[in-house]
Amino acid sequence: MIALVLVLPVCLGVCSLIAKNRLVNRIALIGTAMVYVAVPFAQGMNIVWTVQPSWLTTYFQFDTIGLYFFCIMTVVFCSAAVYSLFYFKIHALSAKQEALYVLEILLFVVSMSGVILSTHLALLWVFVEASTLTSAMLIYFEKKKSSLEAAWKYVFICSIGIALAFVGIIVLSIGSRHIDSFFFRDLYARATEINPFWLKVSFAFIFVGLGTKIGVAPIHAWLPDAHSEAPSPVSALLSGALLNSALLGLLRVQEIFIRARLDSFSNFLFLITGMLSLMVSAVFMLRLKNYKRMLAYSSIENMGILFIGIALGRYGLFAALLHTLAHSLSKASLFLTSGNILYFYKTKKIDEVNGLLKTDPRTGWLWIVSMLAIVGFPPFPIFISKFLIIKAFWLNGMSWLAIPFFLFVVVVMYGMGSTVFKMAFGDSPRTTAVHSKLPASAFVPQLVLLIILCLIALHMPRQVMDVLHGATIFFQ
Amino acid sequence: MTDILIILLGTSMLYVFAVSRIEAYVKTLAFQGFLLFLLVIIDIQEIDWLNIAFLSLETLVIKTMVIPYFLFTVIRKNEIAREVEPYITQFYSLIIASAIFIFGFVAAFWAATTNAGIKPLYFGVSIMLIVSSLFLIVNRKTIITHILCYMMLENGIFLLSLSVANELPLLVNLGVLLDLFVGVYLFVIFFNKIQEMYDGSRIDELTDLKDE
Amino acid sequence: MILKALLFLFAAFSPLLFIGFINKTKAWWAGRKGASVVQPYYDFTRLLRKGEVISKTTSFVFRCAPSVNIAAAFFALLFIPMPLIGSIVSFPGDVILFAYTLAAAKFLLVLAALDTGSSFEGMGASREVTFSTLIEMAFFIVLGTLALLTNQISFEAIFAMLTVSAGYSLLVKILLVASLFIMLLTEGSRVPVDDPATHLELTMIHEVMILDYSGPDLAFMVYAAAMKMMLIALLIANLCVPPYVSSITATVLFLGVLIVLSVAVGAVESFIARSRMSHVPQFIFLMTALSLTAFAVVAFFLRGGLS
Amino acid sequence: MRSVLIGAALFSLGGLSALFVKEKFKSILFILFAALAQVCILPGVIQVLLSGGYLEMQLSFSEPIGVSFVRLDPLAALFALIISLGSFLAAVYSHGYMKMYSGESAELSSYFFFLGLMSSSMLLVVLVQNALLFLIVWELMSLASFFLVNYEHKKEDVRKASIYYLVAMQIGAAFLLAAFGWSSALTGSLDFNSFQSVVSSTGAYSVFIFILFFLGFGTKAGFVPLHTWLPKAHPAAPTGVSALMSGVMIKTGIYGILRILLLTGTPDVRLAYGVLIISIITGIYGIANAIAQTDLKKLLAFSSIENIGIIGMGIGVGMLGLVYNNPLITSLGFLGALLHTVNHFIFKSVLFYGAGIVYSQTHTRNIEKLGGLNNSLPLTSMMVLMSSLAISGVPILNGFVSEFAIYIGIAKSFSIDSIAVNIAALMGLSGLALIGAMALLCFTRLYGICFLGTPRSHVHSPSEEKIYSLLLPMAFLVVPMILIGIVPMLAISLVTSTVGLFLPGASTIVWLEIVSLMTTVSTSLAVFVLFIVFFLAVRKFLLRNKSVQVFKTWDCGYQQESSRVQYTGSSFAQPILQLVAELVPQKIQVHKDQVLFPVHASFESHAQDVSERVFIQPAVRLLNKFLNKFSWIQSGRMQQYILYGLLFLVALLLWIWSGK
Repeated sequence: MIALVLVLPVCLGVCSLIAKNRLVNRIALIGTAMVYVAVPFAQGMNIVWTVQPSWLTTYFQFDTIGLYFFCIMTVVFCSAAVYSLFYFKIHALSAKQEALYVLEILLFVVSMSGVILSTHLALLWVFVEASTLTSAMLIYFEKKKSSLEAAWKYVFICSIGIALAFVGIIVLSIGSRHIDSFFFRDLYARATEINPFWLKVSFAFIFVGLGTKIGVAPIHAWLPDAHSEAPSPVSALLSGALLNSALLGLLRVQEIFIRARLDSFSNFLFLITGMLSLMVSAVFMLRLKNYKRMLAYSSIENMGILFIGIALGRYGLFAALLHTLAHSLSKASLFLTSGNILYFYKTKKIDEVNGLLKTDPRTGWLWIVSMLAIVGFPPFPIFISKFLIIKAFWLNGMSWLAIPFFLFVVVVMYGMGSTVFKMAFGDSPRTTAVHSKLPASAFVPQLVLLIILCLIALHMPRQVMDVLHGATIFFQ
Repeated sequence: MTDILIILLGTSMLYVFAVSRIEAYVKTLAFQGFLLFLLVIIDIQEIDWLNIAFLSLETLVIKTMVIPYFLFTVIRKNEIAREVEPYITQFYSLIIASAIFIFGFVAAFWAATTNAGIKPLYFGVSIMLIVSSLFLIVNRKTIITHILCYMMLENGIFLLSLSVANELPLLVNLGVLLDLFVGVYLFVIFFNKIQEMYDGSRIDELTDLKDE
Repeated sequence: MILKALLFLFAAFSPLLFIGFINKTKAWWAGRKGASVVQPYYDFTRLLRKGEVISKTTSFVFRCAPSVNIAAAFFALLFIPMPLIGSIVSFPGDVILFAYTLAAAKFLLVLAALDTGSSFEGMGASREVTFSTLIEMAFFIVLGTLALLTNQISFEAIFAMLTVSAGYSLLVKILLVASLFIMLLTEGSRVPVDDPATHLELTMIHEVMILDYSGPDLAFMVYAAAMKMMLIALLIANLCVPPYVSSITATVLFLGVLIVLSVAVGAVESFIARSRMSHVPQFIFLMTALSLTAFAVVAFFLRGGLS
Repeated sequence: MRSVLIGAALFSLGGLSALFVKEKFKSILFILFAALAQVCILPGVIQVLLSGGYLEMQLSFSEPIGVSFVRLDPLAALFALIISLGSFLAAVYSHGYMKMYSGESAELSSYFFFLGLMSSSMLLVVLVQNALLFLIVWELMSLASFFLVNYEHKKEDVRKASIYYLVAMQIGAAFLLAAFGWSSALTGSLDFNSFQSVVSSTGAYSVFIFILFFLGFGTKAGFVPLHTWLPKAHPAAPTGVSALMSGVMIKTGIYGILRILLLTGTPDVRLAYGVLIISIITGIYGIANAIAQTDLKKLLAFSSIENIGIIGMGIGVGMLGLVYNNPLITSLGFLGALLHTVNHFIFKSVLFYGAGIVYSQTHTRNIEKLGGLNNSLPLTSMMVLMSSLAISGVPILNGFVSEFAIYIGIAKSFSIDSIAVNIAALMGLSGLALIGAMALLCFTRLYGICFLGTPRSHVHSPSEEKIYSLLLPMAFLVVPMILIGIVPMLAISLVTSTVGLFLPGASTIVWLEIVSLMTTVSTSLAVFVLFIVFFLAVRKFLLRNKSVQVFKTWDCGYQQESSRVQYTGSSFAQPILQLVAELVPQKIQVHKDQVLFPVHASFESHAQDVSERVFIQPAVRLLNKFLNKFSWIQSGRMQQYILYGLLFLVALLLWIWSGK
């Protein structure tokens, strides 16, 4: 099963690179998407893939929270894959460029699933670093000056961060000399024996390292550049899946802390960074000129909300996991729709885009509805997770924190709302917008994502609920 | 014997602070790789010869020969000679470097007192290497210097892992080396692209993506 | 029952007599003989017999406003207690119905003024409405004071409870009489607020609103204005006349108070010059101040109240 | 209960089906669905209102919401009545009114879709008993009404107003989210009844939680400090929607406050005074600003704030009654509040529909340009006259009945012998009187300037007889206006069971007293009508053979005929505005070119919303200043970004080191 997930995409990517013809590229891309969709179902019916090298299962395993994050990544990857077909068409890429794009995306997805599956802390570090490297070329795919600068900053800052995380891992090994293994199950079992001082120092390093990858407040500066310069499907994957996989890494490390009953230290850390990210996103949401940067800042804000959720104990963790799912899907649909807008208006400037509903009603309404989803209006799950986090505030007795939380969330809502409505409404699209009809692949992925979101909000299917509860109880 | 090698490593870092020609940086990088190779060979504890062989291969071949040669060719192709004047002037950054060096020794003594079972001098010098390479990244302006300092950071981390001396499984070591190599390869690709687009490898021109 | 009807009719026809007395006192003070006291009745009947001239810009509002005004005046009269018979209709809350009926009349009066589309009528209407806003608030404070004093909210019950006694309740009565007297001057548009005998349209308030009326409509309007003044005079009279005094002397006293009031109004008109338009709100605030002090006296000193 | 839910669903179904139909049939289809919804909803509602019982149903949702009860008790039934009637009339009115926007079929379909969504979500708001589901439906209502307010998004100020509205609703929802979160955290369950223990006076934080609820629902209702969105949102919306918002949607805020009051039993005495004082301020502030407006719909929006103040006063008096457990005052207070909710729905909708007709005929809302519409729009002007009389509380019409109940409630509270209550009662009495008198001024100005006199500007107004779909809803509402005015018992019988909820033990003797009071009032009103008819007959008799000439108005012999001679709206309001200058500041812009003999000069005066200037703008300026201080974070220099991470790491290590 795991071999299927890790090895197959690499082979498909390589052979599409060799073949260099459009059909092979598409088969590789859609084929991997199909396989990734099949895996959770197979895992659900626990069909075990018989022939599998033993060391593979020791290092990679599906546990409940891993399955949850894997499903989110799969959904985002499928929508990005379908959208990429539209992306190939409008950018009229040559077969070679297409092949390169497919290879990089598949490697990127493999490295992310590696992070999700790995049960060894250092191996997890390796895959996080791999995901940075594979996504760097993707950001630079459009060969523009600004995307070069964004890619360079992304790669360098994240590599520095990840190096610091490796320092943290080594320091952790200092603290846990007698355990002498980095498998999570060993670390969890004997968490209390680890020397608390070295554990805290290692957590500080790992938190800063993985925090850089998640893009939380003091270490977020690369995120707006990287996510706004990447091609739309790639930035959807970046926001929807990459941030989550790094978050899963941090959650697994934080679990050691909970088992060692030191979680008051880590919760305080999560709380500060969460509030800082909210503040930063509120600061810049009001002064933005570029709508893709707006989406990036909204990712920072939602990661902030996630961190606050994690800091609020078991109830908050449930809200945070629900929020992860909601944020990934709505952010992916937002980035894909921004791709459409880019196709119509050829500009990322907010002032030069208006009357979107006139240009193409479908894109206009998708743009508005997915903004409503990300900001947290009712039919969408972020509203529910926000309510649960507020409730968690009171359960943990930190009610005074609700005031800044609400203040920043409303400021961000105002920033995004006024931008999106300024773009969507208004009468004359001044730019010579291209009036050709959009192919199905340009708006079907977003539609599917939004439908899944509504379904989750109003009537959560039982299986997803069990996975969610399993994920929180996993940490029990 | 190992202490001398480690002190040499520390002084090589000081040398990087002093000098401002880029070839000198690459030479020190190769020298550090070689020193690390010697340390690995001398400081054998475990029997697992496969791991040791891999580590020595890694330090000797990759860090001493392949990457420095690779960087040499790139520097020659783009005719970069000198480092640009950094934010904090050469003189003061040297003082800071020495302060970090002393801090490294203080950390070493402190590590000796705690019974965490780590080799004190290794620990002290590796901290010195990490902190000073981070300071260099923040302080210097050309991109190639950044790549080189990143490599020195990796050497520092390698030294820290040696100080703990509990062996990571082979698969993980392979992964770490692979990441390092691909990372440097990517940095150099980006470096060449920036050279073409920005005709001059000053890092502080790369500031048009901002929300001032 | 017939006595009630008889007395109601007498009260219904007395306002013009009230106006007559006022004009007589004004003339007497000015050293003129003045028209006879019954002169307003002659004018009223003369107007009833005349035809009408109606402006072409007006609508049905202009035509039905006078009838509603006079109807409201008569309807309001039902609630005021008379010496022998008490009030024709009384139920808890008739105080509010009394005030709001007069407000309804004023509503249509103002609309009729605006209907003619002339600047004088608009000016008069806006001034009338502004001053009535202030009067309304002060009048309700007076009613509040009475309600607090007697725990009753119908005129007949209130005045039945108001026994004469020295000390604070006398002070309260004096304050209430004074504030109602100011209300009398404002509602009846007498001198300090508005001069009924002026000829310059720009300075009128009440007279200018009925400028365009003629014939029976004008008669109704004049009669309604006089009746409104009479209503407030009756309230003051009720306040002054102690209810327990035997009925014959009560009626004589009652009429005496009414006559004294008309003489007072005439005197005020002869001695005091008309105040500037911007000073009129201060004059009306005087009423609010008086009624507030009355309320304070009752609330703090007469907490036991007379009830 | 099931039929009421189906009715609610029918509204949004109608909206949805309107998407797929040709433009001409969209409104007809929607009216059909709305009518069908009425058939489902009204019987159930009327039955609950008259019988006093309640219908209940259980809906089960996925985990976070859990099991939610949907209950139609008398309180919910009264508001459901207003909501369904209001939505149906809005549908009928939109059929005629939207002809103005014919042509953009996409816009129309989104209009009817969101109108259906808004109506059904409003209905669900009053039915749902689960906190999270309530919040979801509450936000859906704000969202749908946002898109309706944003309908004419071509205009810049409409877009700005709708964004302002959305943010205001979000702030209100934030308060509600906090309140519901807090109480469900304390009680552990999401059901309203479980909040009883938290919100009633025994609860530890009952006062704070009530204040949070009041702020949340007050934003939607429009109490003073939180009302600034109302005069911006209502004029921007198409008239059908602004009538629905003003008549019905702000009442959901009142519903929320009453629902929480129902749970609290006897509220804290300070809360009672607080609600009363805030309502008085709201009333006076609303009507003072209404007088200063020159835009027709802005004026009506401010008058909605004034009426919310009056409803709040009723609630305040009711709460005082509960505190001093005097059942008569309680029942009079809540009777007045609920009756005024119904009455306000009736006459405010008629006023907005009238304003819509005026706008559709003259395409301007500025009353300085209107005038003399009486002869071109006779039917509309008659109905607007009736509703202006009603809104200023003239006895024969329905406005008087609810204000009368509140007056009696206040007067009865004089019998409670505590100084504080007496002073509060006096403030209530004089406040209500002042509001009534200023309402008189405001609506004489509205009707006098717009409909009477001569037209002030060349305004083409073809005869309005043919727009029946606009006149029908107005006529439909004028009938109950007169009926409730003359025979108050009609409306009171509807409201008795709802008021009964608030009385601790439903004491019938109190009810008999109110019924007898109301019957005497109706008989005396009949006498008043008799008097009017008598004197009209006398007038006709006197003039039967006299000559009635028609000539021009008396103008001191000035021959030139001109409509500019007339008094304008702002000059009519100028004396009163001088008195309340601080409450309603006027921004005067005089433009005169600095030449010895200026040829062109212009004078412009706008009424400013003082609470916007005192509360909202400084807060926004402060927030912006604070946020802009941090803009250096994203400076573009990579070293700076890495430095952030390193400093953060060093700070963490130092903290751990000190913590060791």
